[in-house]
Amino acid sequence: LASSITERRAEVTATYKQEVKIKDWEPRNEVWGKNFPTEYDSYQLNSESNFASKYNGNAMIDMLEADPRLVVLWAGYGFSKDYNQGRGHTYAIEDIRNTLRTGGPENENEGPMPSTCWTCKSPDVPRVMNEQGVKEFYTGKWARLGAEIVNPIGCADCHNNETMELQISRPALVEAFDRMGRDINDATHQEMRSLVCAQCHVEYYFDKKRPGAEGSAYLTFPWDNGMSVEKMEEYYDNKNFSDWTHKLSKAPMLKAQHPGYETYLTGIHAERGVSCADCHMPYMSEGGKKYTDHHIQSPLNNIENSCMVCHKEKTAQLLKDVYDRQDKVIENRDKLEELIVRAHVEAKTAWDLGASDNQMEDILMDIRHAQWRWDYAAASHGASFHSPVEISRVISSGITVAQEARIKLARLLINLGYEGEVPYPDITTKAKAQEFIGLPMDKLETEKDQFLKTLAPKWDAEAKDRESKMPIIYNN
Amino acid sequence: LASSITERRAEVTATYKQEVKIKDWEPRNEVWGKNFPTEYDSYQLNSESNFASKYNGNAMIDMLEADPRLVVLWAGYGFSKDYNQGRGHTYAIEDIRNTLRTGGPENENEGPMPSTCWTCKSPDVPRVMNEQGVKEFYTGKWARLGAEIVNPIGCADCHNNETMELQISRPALVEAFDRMGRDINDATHQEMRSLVCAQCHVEYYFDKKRPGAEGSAYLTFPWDNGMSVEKMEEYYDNKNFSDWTHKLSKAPMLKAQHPGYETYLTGIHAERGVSCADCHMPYMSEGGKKYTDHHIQSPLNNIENSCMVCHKEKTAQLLKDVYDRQDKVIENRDKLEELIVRAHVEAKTAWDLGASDNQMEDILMDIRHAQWRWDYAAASHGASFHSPVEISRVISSGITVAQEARIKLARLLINLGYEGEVPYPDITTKAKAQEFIGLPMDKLETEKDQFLKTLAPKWDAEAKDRESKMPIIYNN
Amino acid sequence: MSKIINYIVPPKNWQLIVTVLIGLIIGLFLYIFYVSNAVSYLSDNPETCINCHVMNSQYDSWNHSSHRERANCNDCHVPHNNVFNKYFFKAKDGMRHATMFTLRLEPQVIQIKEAGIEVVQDNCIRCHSNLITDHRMLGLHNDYNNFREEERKCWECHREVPHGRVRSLSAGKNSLIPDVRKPIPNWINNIVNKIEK
Ligand code: HEC
Ligand code: HEC
Ligand code: HEC
Ligand code: HEC
Ligand code: HEC
Ligand code: HEC
Ligand code: HEC
Ligand code: HEC
Ligand code: HEC
Ligand code: HEC
Ligand code: HEC
Ligand code: HEC
Ligand code: HEC
Ligand code: HEC
Ligand SMILES: [Ca+2]
Ligand SMILES: [Ca+2]
Repeated sequence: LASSITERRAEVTATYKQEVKIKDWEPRNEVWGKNFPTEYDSYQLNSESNFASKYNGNAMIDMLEADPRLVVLWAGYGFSKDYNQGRGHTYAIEDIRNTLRTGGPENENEGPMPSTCWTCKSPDVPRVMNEQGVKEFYTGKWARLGAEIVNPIGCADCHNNETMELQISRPALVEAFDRMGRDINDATHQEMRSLVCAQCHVEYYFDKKRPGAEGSAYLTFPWDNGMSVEKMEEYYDNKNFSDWTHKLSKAPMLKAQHPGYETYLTGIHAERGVSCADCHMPYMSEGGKKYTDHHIQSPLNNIENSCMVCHKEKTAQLLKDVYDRQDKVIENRDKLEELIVRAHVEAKTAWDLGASDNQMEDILMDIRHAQWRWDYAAASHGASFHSPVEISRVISSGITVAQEARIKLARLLINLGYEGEVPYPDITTKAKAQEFIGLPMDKLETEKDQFLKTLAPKWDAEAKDRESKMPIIYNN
Repeated sequence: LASSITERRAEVTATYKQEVKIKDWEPRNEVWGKNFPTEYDSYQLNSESNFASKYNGNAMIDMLEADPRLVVLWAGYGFSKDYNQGRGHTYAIEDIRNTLRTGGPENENEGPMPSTCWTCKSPDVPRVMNEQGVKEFYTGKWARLGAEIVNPIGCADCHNNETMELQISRPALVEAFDRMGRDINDATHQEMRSLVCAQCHVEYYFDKKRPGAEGSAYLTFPWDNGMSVEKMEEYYDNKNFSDWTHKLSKAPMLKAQHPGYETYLTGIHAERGVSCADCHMPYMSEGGKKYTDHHIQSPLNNIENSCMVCHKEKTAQLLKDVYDRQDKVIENRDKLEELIVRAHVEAKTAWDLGASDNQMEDILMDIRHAQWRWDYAAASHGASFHSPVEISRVISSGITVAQEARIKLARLLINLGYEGEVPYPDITTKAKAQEFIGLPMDKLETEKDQFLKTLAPKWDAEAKDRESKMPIIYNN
Repeated sequence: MSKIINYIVPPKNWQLIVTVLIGLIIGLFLYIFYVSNAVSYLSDNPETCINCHVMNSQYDSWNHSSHRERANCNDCHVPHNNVFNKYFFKAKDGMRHATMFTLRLEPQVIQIKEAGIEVVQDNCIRCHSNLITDHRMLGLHNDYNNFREEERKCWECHREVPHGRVRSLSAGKNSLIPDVRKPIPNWINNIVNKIEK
């Protein structure tokens, strides 16, 4: 029997020829797809954009419209201009071009964002990093690499082109592990099934003071002290780092960006060794063969293949389990959101009445910490299911701090002569909220239109030209 | 060896004889034990008092010593005098006699507590209820029934004496179901394995205005609107009910008492149909025969037989799972506790400075609601494991409300001329905390000693006499 | 040669006692073998496993699984790479189970051991290799399937296959377990009853 297996394997090696040879740094998903049509076909389904679950999904949803308080929380920062529900990997390029956050650059030296923004959007990234150097990749404006980076997230982001093994293609993850004294080479295969995602679904910041890389916006994961909300906060506090200064409260703010991997690690599924791929890329079968589903989406759109292999409950029950947890967690996250909006507005009132830096210092740090906690809970999109107990813990502590700020503000405001409660602003729609914080939306939209009509098509043309010179080598 | 095999085979098929006839209302556990020696032997182990887990267990622990803030939270209420870690069922009589909460009555018409306190402590209760009537049982002082109720919680509390089926022996549960439009007769066997516990491990209050039962302290479960923290709060608010008025803040307080069943229902294990008995009374086997472990204790003292029936993980991992959840939940519960202590002290300061009822009204309701939430989370002893997500939700909302009270207090205090923060009291020990709230501990302890030396022995003698006239009928 | 025989054969005056003793030992062994239905242990019939009531809950869960018609206990729990290994493993396991059962050492919740895990995993793959083998990947990279086949246990995902998730001597206590042959022959029963009366 044993020898029979070996024999069959040899046979197989002979029959299954690879249609094309995939070269190093090959960024084009359709080229890989020639060898792996099943996986590629399922990958193509990432372009579906019609599934909305209660809180997530791949439908296009304007999050600022759905919850205008976000505009106030992010006043003075790009996210207050535009923020949408994340969609499938195939939209990565389209969405980053479309978002008002990247502005309307007219040439490669313009625009609000650094080139680093491309890092998690495309398999062109490792290619360009290899060509230009890592530090160099992170230097300059976002528009600088527009013509280079055109293929949406795909095969080369996660796979070795020769063996198809999972592999890490982004330096930031390796560097972060290194600073924690760990080595990704020691990771088990099962861990790799989450670590490929941890290249992107993690909290990050742009280090502008990195020794040896001054002048760049060096992509860095703030994990040196640990991955908990407190440990990352400590990291940023120690570095005196802030992403921006809040437009109303003047607090030195932090933006938490999708700490998906960090929060997943604290949940029961990670504790039991379940990987991201187990739920988001379950096995499917076709022609009596199992393959990995490359339609990476909300598992709620595919409960049968994801959850039900491990859980025998009915689909409706499992859906209810997810929603129950999300509802319970998000109820208080919403409350915290409101409290922070109030704190920003109260702080602004205090400044307006002539508060001194000294009087405001503690209050602003409280606001910073409260919003960091809120964002850690909110931006880690799946986390109210991935790890509801930890996220609840984070939210509770956020509420405590937000309210401490407001207790101090209550005392301060009376001393400054303000009686009673500061009224809650009228921010019932996105438009009203953006007006409240003073954003010139028309201008932003015009610039973006302009960009999409002029510069973007140039990038595409240039890329098409470049790729036409990258041959596809067919095995005969 | 051979005979051992034969013997074991024989064991399995052996049928047992009923040694005695168990009469209706038989309260003596040792009598039942004659027919069911295996269950009785394990029941006897409830007298062990040496296991302490991180937060629970059966060891004797003075909770007020372990956490003196409790004294302040309960100022003006019995619990500030004395409160211990709950122990095994066999201690029920001993502990209720010993606690300073029941005082030192010198005769049947004295003492701080009503007779209703006995309801969940003994299988004598259904017997006496049957003899005297339910309303009558709930009428009068605790000392009135001292000689009647002497057997600790046992068989007749949960079993039918003829069929040994599980049955409900306490009217309060049936009445509560009735008011919710439900019928316990419809319960499945598996539900009964939790409902027998729900006779006692539930939130309750003494209704002194029950139509037709005026003058009694009628045991009532406040479930008419639902069992969630909000729904029970609504119930009490609508009734304008309060357990006591807080000694410092004068808030109209609620005491949550072990809503174990209510909170369990919101957790994943209940969702999956796991009953209390599955974890707290796992099957054991002796001599080839399965029996239900009647040593009802923390499952952490018996992980192999309880959790591992359903979970493959190692003992240490399962222990860690429990502690992880408890740690995360209790971290914020502790914070909430501190915030409420502060609120009480700040409210007292406001009164001292001449605050008006009108100014205090909202604040006191906030304090009431915050502490109700804290107690719901704390008193439901296992709940930070039974339902960590729901309990976290409750705690978050408690923090919000506690801090709202303190924001209002901050404004009020300044208006009353108080500058800065009200200092946190020195309550580092139980003694200091009890002094702070002005409790005459020496007097309470002397009275209790006196009671234990004089009245209690009389009860025992009287009971012995009564029971000696209750014959044990042996089957020949 | 005769020296050796001389060495073994006991002195004349001992011969009777030794013969009787040997007879007794052989007799007792056969008796135990019989009483414990050990013969059946050598077969592939699942009923042999519930010879011991401790295996009842596994029998029951298997009996309700899709594998009942396709795979018996030994298909999963005994190595199938060669005949020698099969019986060696069975004997080894059988001895331990029998000993533990008789000495009443069985835990309330029986857990499969490391060696048993590997055997079972190999057997899952043996039957399902077609489904889980990605030939295209093999062509590329010979070790690719290691993960699917070795590192990860199939029942990490297929948690219900075939025994369900609730495990204890008492799980499935109401199941219909075939009545294994009565272990105590009538003549022994008669003797015992006579002695009692
Ligand atoms: C470390 C990886 C990483 C970096 C760096 C990064 N992103 Fe993303 N981005 C992500 C991930 C992961 C998501 C999906 C989040 C989700 O839906 O949970 C995302 C989603 C988006 C989206 C779609 C959703 C939306 O917000 O409208 C846009 C647009 C986007 N990023 C733009 C940017 C810009 C602009 C920058 C630079 C400031 C940037 N990204 C930097 C990983 C990254
Ligand atoms: C976001 C990460 C990611 C991307 C992008 C990705 N893969 Fe995969 N791929 C995986 C994971 C995870 C597995 C499972 C690997 C394992 O467990 O051994 C996998 C497995 C595979 C396999 C092995 C066979 C199977 O189905 O299990 C093939 C072939 C494959 N991918 C092809 C592709 C192709 C072609 C693309 C581009 C269209 C692609 N992958 C894009 C993560 C990715
Ligand atoms: C190279 C960066 C990168 C990698 C690697 C990556 N992601 Fe993403 N992921 C993104 C970005 C960016 C988006 C948002 C795209 C958009 O909205 O335009 C996204 C979106 C998603 C979404 C939302 C899809 C939807 O339908 O709403 C899921 C789920 C997801 N990723 C899971 C994973 C998993 C699981 C892995 C690993 C197997 C992974 N991702 C690997 C960058 C990445
Ligand atoms: C990461 C989770 C995972 C692991 C590990 C896993 N499987 Fe599966 N298996 C699945 C999923 C998901 C399906 C369903 C695929 C479908 O129906 O499209 C499946 C389907 C199957 C089926 C077909 C079931 C049917 O109803 O037709 C068999 C047989 C199977 N697996 C056997 C195995 C064996 C044998 C192993 C170990 C070598 C294994 N599986 C390991 C997830 C897993
Ligand atoms: C590869 C196996 C696997 C997959 C896939 C999986 N789970 Fe789980 N799930 C587990 C394990 C293991 C536990 C831990 C409980 C245990 O030990 O039985 C668990 C626990 C849970 C719990 C209880 C934890 C809590 O927060 O209360 C829920 C609910 C749950 N899973 C739902 C889901 C849903 C919904 C999906 C699909 C999106 C899913 N699971 C996918 C294996 C899995
Ligand atoms: C046990 C199953 C499970 C595991 C493991 C898991 N997820 Fe999820 N994930 C879910 C569920 C369920 C949701 C909620 C989907 C929804 O609300 O529609 C979700 C949501 C998400 C979302 C938002 C999806 C959307 O539609 O916008 C992202 C992104 C995500 N997960 C990424 C990850 C990453 C990265 C990992 C590993 C680090 C991971 N997940 C591990 C089950 C899982
Ligand atoms: C509805 C049932 C019920 C009623 C009525 C009841 N108890 Fe209890 N009592 C319990 C339960 C259940 C516990 C165990 C709580 C735990 O450990 O989780 C307990 C524990 C105790 C303990 C041991 C722990 C400690 O607090 O020191 C004492 C003493 C006690 N109760 C006294 C009383 C008194 C006095 C009253 C009347 C005011 C009373 N009980 C009314 C159910 C009840
Ligand atoms: C008649 C009332 C009553 C019933 C019925 C009852 N309990 Fe209790 N239970 C109590 C009281 C009172 C205590 C505290 C005794 C003490 O501390 O003196 C207690 C204590 C406990 C403890 C703590 C033991 C320890 O070691 O700390 C557990 C666990 C417990 N009960 C579980 C259960 C379960 C499970 C059931 C149902 C199968 C149940 N109880 C039924 C009244 C009851
Ligand atoms: C706090 C509740 C409670 C008390 C007190 C209690 N039992 Fe039980 N008993 C149970 C539960 C629950 C079962 C399991 C019933 C089932 O699932 O059918 C049980 C089962 C039994 C059985 C059936 C056989 C078995 O072991 O499963 C017997 C006999 C029994 N109990 C005897 C007693 C005796 C004798 C006492 C007093 C010493 C007693 N019980 C006290 C709750 C209790
Ligand atoms: C009768 C079966 C049974 C028993 C006994 C049992 N569990 Fe569970 N447990 C489950 C089920 C079912 C789930 C839900 C997840 C799933 O579907 O796998 C679960 C979920 C869990 C989870 C994940 C939920 C969460 O809060 O994240 C943990 C942890 C857990 N159990 C620990 C324990 C511990 C510790 C014990 C013993 C005190 C125990 N279980 C006893 C069946 C059981
Ligand atoms: C899934 C298993 C499980 C179920 C179901 C369960 N419990 Fe628990 N229970 C636990 C664990 C684990 C603890 C924590 C013990 C510790 O911290 O030492 C606990 C703690 C307790 C405690 C405090 C024990 C102590 O040592 O003081 C009581 C009382 C209790 N549970 C009663 C109940 C009741 C009543 C029910 C049903 C309404 C129930 N439990 C259902 C597992 C369970
Ligand atoms: C003589 C009684 C008896 C018979 C017959 C028996 N078993 Fe067991 N078995 C036991 C006992 C006792 C244990 C627990 C031993 C332990 O925990 O180490 C056990 C444990 C096991 C285990 C888990 C432990 C391990 O070794 O991995 C497996 C698998 C198993 N038996 C399979 C079988 C199969 C298959 C058969 C039929 C061919 C069988 N048993 C027949 C008594 C028996
Ligand atoms: C389809 C394959 C398969 C068949 C057929 C099968 N088993 Fe198993 N058996 C398993 C697997 C897989 C495990 C490990 C289960 C686990 O760890 O959850 C196991 C575990 C066990 C255990 C150890 C208990 C445990 O949960 O770890 C015993 C005992 C056992 N089997 C006995 C039997 C008996 C007796 C039969 C026949 C009536 C049988 N098995 C048929 C696959 C099988
Ligand atoms: C003797 C061959 C054999 C062995 C060994 C075997 N299987 Fe199967 N298995 C089958 C056959 C044949 C079917 C199809 C049964 C049917 O459709 O009725 C099947 C069906 C399945 C299914 C789909 C049906 C279901 O019950 O979910 C899964 C999953 C599966 N097997 C997993 C496993 C795992 C895991 C193991 C090892 C623990 C295993 N098998 C061992 C032959 C086997
Ligand atoms: Ca999405
Ligand atoms: Ca206890």
